[in-house]
This record gives sequence, structure tokens and C-alpha cells, in this order.
Amino acid sequence: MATKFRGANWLQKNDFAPQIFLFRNLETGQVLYSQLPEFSDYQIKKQFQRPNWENRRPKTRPDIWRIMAVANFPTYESSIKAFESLVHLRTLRDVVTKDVAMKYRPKNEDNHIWYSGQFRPVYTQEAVADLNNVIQHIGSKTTIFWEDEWRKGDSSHWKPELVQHETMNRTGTRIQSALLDELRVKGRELFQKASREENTRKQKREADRARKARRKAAVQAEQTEQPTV
Amino acid sequence: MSFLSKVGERFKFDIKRLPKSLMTRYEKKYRQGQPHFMRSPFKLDLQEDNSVPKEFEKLKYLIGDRVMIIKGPKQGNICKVSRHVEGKGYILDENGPTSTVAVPKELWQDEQTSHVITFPKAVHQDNLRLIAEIDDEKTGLTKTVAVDNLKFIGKYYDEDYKKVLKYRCVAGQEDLVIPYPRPEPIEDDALSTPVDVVRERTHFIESAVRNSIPEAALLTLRNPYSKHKRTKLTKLEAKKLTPPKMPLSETKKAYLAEREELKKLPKYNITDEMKTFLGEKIREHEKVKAKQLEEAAKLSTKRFL
Amino acid sequence: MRATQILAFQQSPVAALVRPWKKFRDGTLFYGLTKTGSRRHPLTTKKGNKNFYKGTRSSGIGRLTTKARYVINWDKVRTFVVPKEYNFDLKPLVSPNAPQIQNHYEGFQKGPLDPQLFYKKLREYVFYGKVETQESQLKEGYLERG
Amino acid sequence: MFQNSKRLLHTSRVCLARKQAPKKKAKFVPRDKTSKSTAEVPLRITPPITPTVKNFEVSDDHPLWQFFHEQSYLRQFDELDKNSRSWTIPELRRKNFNDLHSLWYTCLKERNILAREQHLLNVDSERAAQPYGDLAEKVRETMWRIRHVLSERHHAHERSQELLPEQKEQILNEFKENFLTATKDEEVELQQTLSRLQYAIFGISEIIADNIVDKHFVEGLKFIANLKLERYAKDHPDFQELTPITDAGEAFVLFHSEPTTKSITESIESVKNLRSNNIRVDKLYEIESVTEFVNKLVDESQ
Repeated sequence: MATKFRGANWLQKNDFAPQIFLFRNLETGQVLYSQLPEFSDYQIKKQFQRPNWENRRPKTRPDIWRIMAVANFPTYESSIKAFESLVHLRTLRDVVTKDVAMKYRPKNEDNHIWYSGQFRPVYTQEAVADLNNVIQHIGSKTTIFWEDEWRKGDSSHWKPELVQHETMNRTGTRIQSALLDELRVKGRELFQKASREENTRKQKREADRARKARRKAAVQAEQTEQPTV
Repeated sequence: MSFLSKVGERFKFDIKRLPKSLMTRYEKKYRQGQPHFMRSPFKLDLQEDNSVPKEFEKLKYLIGDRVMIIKGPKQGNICKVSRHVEGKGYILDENGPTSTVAVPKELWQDEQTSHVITFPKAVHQDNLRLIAEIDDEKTGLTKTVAVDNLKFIGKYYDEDYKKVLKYRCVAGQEDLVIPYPRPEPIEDDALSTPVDVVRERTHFIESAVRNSIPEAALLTLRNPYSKHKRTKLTKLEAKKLTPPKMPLSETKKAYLAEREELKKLPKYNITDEMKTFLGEKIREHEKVKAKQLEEAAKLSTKRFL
Repeated sequence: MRATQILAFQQSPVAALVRPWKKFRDGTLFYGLTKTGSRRHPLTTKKGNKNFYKGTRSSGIGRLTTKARYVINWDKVRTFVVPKEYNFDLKPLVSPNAPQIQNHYEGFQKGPLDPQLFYKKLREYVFYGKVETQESQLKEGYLERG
Repeated sequence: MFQNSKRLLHTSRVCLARKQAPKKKAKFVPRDKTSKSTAEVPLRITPPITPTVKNFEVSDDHPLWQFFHEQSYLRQFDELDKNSRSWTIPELRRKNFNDLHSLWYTCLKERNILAREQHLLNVDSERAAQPYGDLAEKVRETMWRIRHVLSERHHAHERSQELLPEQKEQILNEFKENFLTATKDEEVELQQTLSRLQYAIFGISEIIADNIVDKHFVEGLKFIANLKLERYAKDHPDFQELTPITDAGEAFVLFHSEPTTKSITESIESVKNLRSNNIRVDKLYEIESVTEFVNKLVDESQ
């Protein structure tokens, strides 16, 4: 299902929550963003546009991709915007302003990105920084479920009024797909609850408005009636 | 972790196994790998063990000993030994020889401000003589002498070194003992057990029928089925230990049969009668012999005349 | 018969080793026991036949199921037993100020394994208890009965 | 301009390429007023966020801390032990099994720490890791010496079995003489000696649950029963009739009684009772019966 970009209506219709899933490659440390709890070649092609020896285009092997974090957004629109922003930032880092990104990357003595085997830890750290930047850019309240809270870094980076950090409950769930599905259902429920509350608030507001209007009309009617008396 | 195991040690490069023909090349490479100011001043045999020995006999002069330099520019100076270096070398105090070298900036040490530094140069064991103070019995004064050669004999327990040492004597005059310099007091280190805990005795033989080692622990120590402990030999082992039966040759067979026959004959002890009989026979024979000799002598004299 | 054919019947080192049922050293020709050529080379896993098992001293603690899962047999796993009454006072090394004592076995021919010495110590324990006797005490600062 | 560029191969392709079909007009989506997209923070590349250990807590008794020296990542060269030496065999001969076991375990842990540190430095340079390896070698020396001392003890015990009968007789005779001639003031000391002797010769431990019943144990029961009778009940009228005790059940009753004249006389009564009822333990099943008695005692004490 994750073979193309999915809009808000589609997501809502197909019981997906306004979430973004961040998968981490165990071998290379690269991170893959996905709207759904799964991924395909589509995401890899879009998000690794300029592969080279230091940043190879990863394979779709499911065993080397592990979930790193799941970000829950309040609305589908904001989740889509966040996803697009993340992909955009990835393009900036890899293609458009690669020189800026390279400035921040730790180097080894040969002036290459620091690595051990195929592993470059900086890619994961960049993804975390991008997620933080995107959340601040959108400015919507977000809950992030971390696989390991170690990765979120120093709490001073995050805005406490925007982001709420939580840890995935990994006890008893050994299969990743089951864990992610659990998170999806949870996110969906949260969204429905929020929208229901929003609806009641809206209805209340409308009822108030109607009542006010009625009262106003009555007063006006009284006022208009009086001179006639 | 290969460094934990010594399994592959014998397949490693070992300088001691390098043939002599390749040694010159290796030595050249070795020297190239060291900056000149870090090289040992002595000609080292790389195939020998040049490390600083632990035995006092091999060290000869210990740290704190007073020695005299007998060769080189500082000849005649009396110095104290401050350090041992590999290849029987001794670093001495400020009276000893020094060398001044230029050091590249990458190798500067802390608090170094100039490229040129002077540091003490090692002196070889052969170029040093121990200085000892000996009481002269005649005059009653103490004399300071340089000892040509040392000899290590006997043994005693040294309270300061906390171990059994050999006496350090003057070679050729073994009654003159030169004591070792007293060591600096050492404090306990991070991993050291205190002395009283070390000396505490907790083991006593408590039973003749129960082993003090639990059975489960014993299995990790000794193999109960060890082939060295078995009292019975296996068939294979017995076969290996018994010599094979070879076919006998005809002559051998005849010889053995004859010996068997001989064994069957009764054995006699020589009696006195027999002895007298034999004696008489021998005497008779001697007489005959003597006669023959006499005749022969006569004949020969006649011939000469 | 040509000479080459005769050679094929003779037991060459290689021919001997091609026999896959040969798993143990029993004195006859085995891996590493060649009659000719250089024999000072390690016997590696690359050299044996299909049954040759060298291992890395790390495996063999369980078995593989038909579904390719590994079932560990905990009886085979190396375990280090914690002492019943752990004495934390003892550290791996000894203070440099401790005397380096030596043991002597005067009158006991077989040294530390002598049965007479064993019963002497047992007797001392039975009649005097857990105390140092005059004979087991340190002498001259370094000598002690073993 | 286009005519010119047609001649050029690469650029012409761009010009000639069919343009994409115009995209359908996106549906108008009303702006969500609840989430304010203020865009105060622009989308830009920010420095990577490095993970920190501050985000989680590790308890001080985490088992992996055993691989660290006082919870430090790497000891400096100066912090390493330089002066100490390995345990020597004469020193280890003074320590009992429990001490040696503890020491071996401590050494093992220390070697784990050193191996970890050596591995860290070995990547960089073998030379820097050398002192750690040398120290580990010293610790290893202690470890093999512990094994040596233990196997030496085992061999000594095995060899001692040859002389067991004659030595046993000598020690028991000596003890018997002391036991029977001792005065009442020495009673406490005497009981301690007895408990040491019964473990030394017969393997009878003071702690009941530790005992293993075998032929030595049964033999010990009988010996001690006779000894007690002789010391505490010599003046008893039935002394001559009772001695020597050869039955394991009777011996157990006497062995278990307190070392006082009163308690022994009580035991003698029960022994007489046993005899009058003709309750005897079969010689062939002595060990089994005594095991039962001991198990009963253990159950009672629990």
C-alpha cells in the first residue's frame, strides 16, 4: 500500500492514523520516512535520490529496517505536511545544499563521513534533527513514540509545548508489524477522540451562536415593537 | 579477540626464527622505523632477549647503586644508577654521559620549549664498575673501592625486598659482601590484597575421608577418566607394549636346543680330591714343558757356538 | 597394468583422507599427520573432509531444529559458579610488601603429596584445632612447612 | 532560437520533449484553523542531534557494570596496578577452598575488565594496549596457581587413602586415651576435639543435613557410642552387659544423646528397651537404616 504518496482522505478512509513512521537501517544507519507502518521501493527511491559510496541506496530487506520512532500528528493535513517537509529536507541535505549538510557531519582522518564498516551514525542523528525542525515549522502538537529514548538527544533541543515524548511498549510484542499496527490503532483512536471532542465543541459553539442570534433578534424585535406601542 | 588466546602464537612472525641471511634486511627496516635519537646506543642482537631482567644477578647494579664509568668521555665519574634500559644499559644521574639531539615538534614532550634537548645516555654494563665502601682492618678506616667483578653466592632473606636473595660478593674475595641498596618503600596498589589477609591461614586438613574440594568443582580440575590414571591397560596399549614374536633361524634353534641339553646335565662342585688331582696333572705338564724348553735352549746355544 | 594404475591402488595421504568416515585420530594417517612434505602448518577448517569439525570453542551448546531454530542445551553452556560465601577481601594480586615465603618438606620424601605429612596435619587439626602450631609457623621470616 | 538549438543534441531534447499533461486542479481544501501554521521556524538544515545517556537511567547494580572498573569507561595507564605481584603457590596453600574459589572468581572478573579495555585500545595501537595485557597475564598466573594448589590437594587426599587404616587406629587410640582420662574441667574442649575427630576420621559433620551416610559414618557411630558409654556410664550396673555396642541402632541412640551422665543413663534405658523387644538393625542394611534415622532427624529439625 505504501507504493505511492497517500493523501489525507485516502488515509482516513483506509483506517490509517495521522502518523509518520521513521525506519532505521541497522547496517548503514540511514533513516526512511513513511506515512504508513510499512515501506516499499517507492519511499527509497524518493528519499535517496543521489546515492554515492557514502550514502548508498538501501535495499528493501525487511530484516535490516527497524522502527526508530513514530510521530503522531493532530490532523491528517499536518501529518502530510510534515511528511512532505521531511522529504524536502532530505533533498536539501542530499542534493540542493549538500555542502551545508556536510559541514555538520563528523569526519574521519581522510575527511570522509565518519564510519565503521557500512555504518554512519550521523544519518540517524540528522533524521532526528529534521523531525524536530519539521515539528517546529508546522507548529502542531505532536507525540513521538521512541523505540529507544536514547536517540532523542538532549531535551533542550525539543520544545516542550509542542512535543510529547513517549517510549514504545515493546514488552510482549516481538514482531515489528504487530507493534506498528498496535500503534496505528492507538493513533487512530486518539484522532477519533480528538475529532469527536472538536465536533462537540463546534456544535456547542454553533448552538451558542444561534442562541445569541436568537436573543439578539428577540431584543431587536422588542425594540422594533416598542415604538409601535 | 585474538590477543586473549595464545593458540596462533607459533604461526606468527617470530624474529627468533628469521634466518641469518634475512637479518640484515630486517635490522635495516627496524632502524628505519626508529628516529635516530630514540635508537639504542648499543648494538643489539635482535634475535636475543634484550629486555631488562628481573633477577638481581643478571641486573648486577640496582637502582641506587654507586658506579664508576671506566670508558668514554665521562671516564672516572662516579654516578648513581637511576634506571635500567634494554640491552644491559644503565641510565645514570647528572654526572653520567648525556646526548644532545634535535627532536621534531610532533614528538615533543610536556614542558619542552626547544627543538634541541639534552637527555642522559645509557652506559653499557661492561663500562661500569661498582663502588663499594670497605672497612680496612689494619688502619680502621673505610676505603672506597671500585669492584672489578661481582659474584652472587649463598642465600638470605632480605627484610626490605621481602624475598630471598643471593649475597653480592667481590669475585675472588668472597668474604667481602656488598649489600644491595635499600629500596624505596612501595605502597599497595589498586589490585593488591593487604598483607594480613594474605598471611591469614584458612585451610586445614579437616578430614581423611571427605575431600575438601566439592565434587562438582573437582570435575573442572581433573579428568576422572584420565588415561594417565588408569590402572588397567587397554588391549591396544598392551599390544603396543609387548614385543613381536619373530621366527627363529635354524642355527638359533640348534643352539637353544643344545643349551637345553646342557642344562639337564647334573652340576658338580669341585672337591678337594679333584683339586689335588688337577694340581698333580698341571705340575706334571709343567715338568714336561720345562724339559722341552731346556732342550730348545741347548739347541739354540749350540747353533750360535 | 600401467604404473599410474598401480599408483592408484596405493594408499597415498590424499587417498587416505578422502575417506569421510575417518573422524578421529587413532594413530593411523589423519589430518596433519603426513608422511611427506611440510607438516608444520596449522590444521584449519579448510583442510579437513566433510566430517572434519574443528569449531571455534564457541559452539556445540545445542542443536538445530528442522525449522532452523537453535535450541540451547543449558547443561552444555559454560557457567561460572559464584562462591557460596564470597570473600571480597581477596584481590587478584598481592601487596608488594607481603613476604615471598618458601615451603620446605623436611622429612617428607614426596613433598606436598606425602601421606605422612597429610596425617601429621590432620592430627594437628584434631588435637589443637584451627591454630598455627609450632611446626607450621613461619621460620626465619620466609620458611614455612608446606 | 529553436531552429538553432535543434542542431545541438542534448539541449534539443529538452526543447522537443513533450510537455507533461497539465495537472488537475487540486481540490480546494479549507485551511485548518485549529492548527496554526505560523511558519515562524523556517525549514532548513539543522545540526544533527546526538543521542545522550541522560535520557535513560542505569542502576548501579546493572550486571554489565561488572565489566567496568568502578564504572569508568577506560582506566588511564597511571591508574593501572604496577607494584603488585601474583599470588604465589605457598601463599595459596594457606587458603581454603571457598577462599580460592572466591579469588578465582574475582580474577576472572578482573580479566574481563582488562580484556574489554585492551580490546578498546587494541583497535588504535597494540602498544597502548600492552600494559593491560601484561596485567591480565599477572592475574592469569594467579588463576593457574589456584588450579595447581587445588589439584595438589586432591592428589594428596587420594594418596593418603593408602595409609588410612593404620593412621586411623593410631589417632583413635591416642584420642581414646585422652578422652577417658580427661577431667571435668576440660569437658568443653573435649567435646570440640570430639567433633573435629568425628569429621576427620569418620566424616560425621556437626551439621546433620551435610552428612552422607556410608561405612565410615556407621563405624564412627559405634566407636563414639562405646566411647561415651565408657566415659559417662562406667559406674552403671549394666555397663558390662551392654559393652561393646555393635548394633547400629543402639549406637545411634547413644551417639545422639547429650554428653552428660544423666542423658547417657536415659539412653541406656532405651537401649535396654530395644534389646528386650529384640529390635536390631540388620548388618546388611546398616547404611540404609542409619540414613533413615538421619533423615528423620533432619525433618525434625526443620
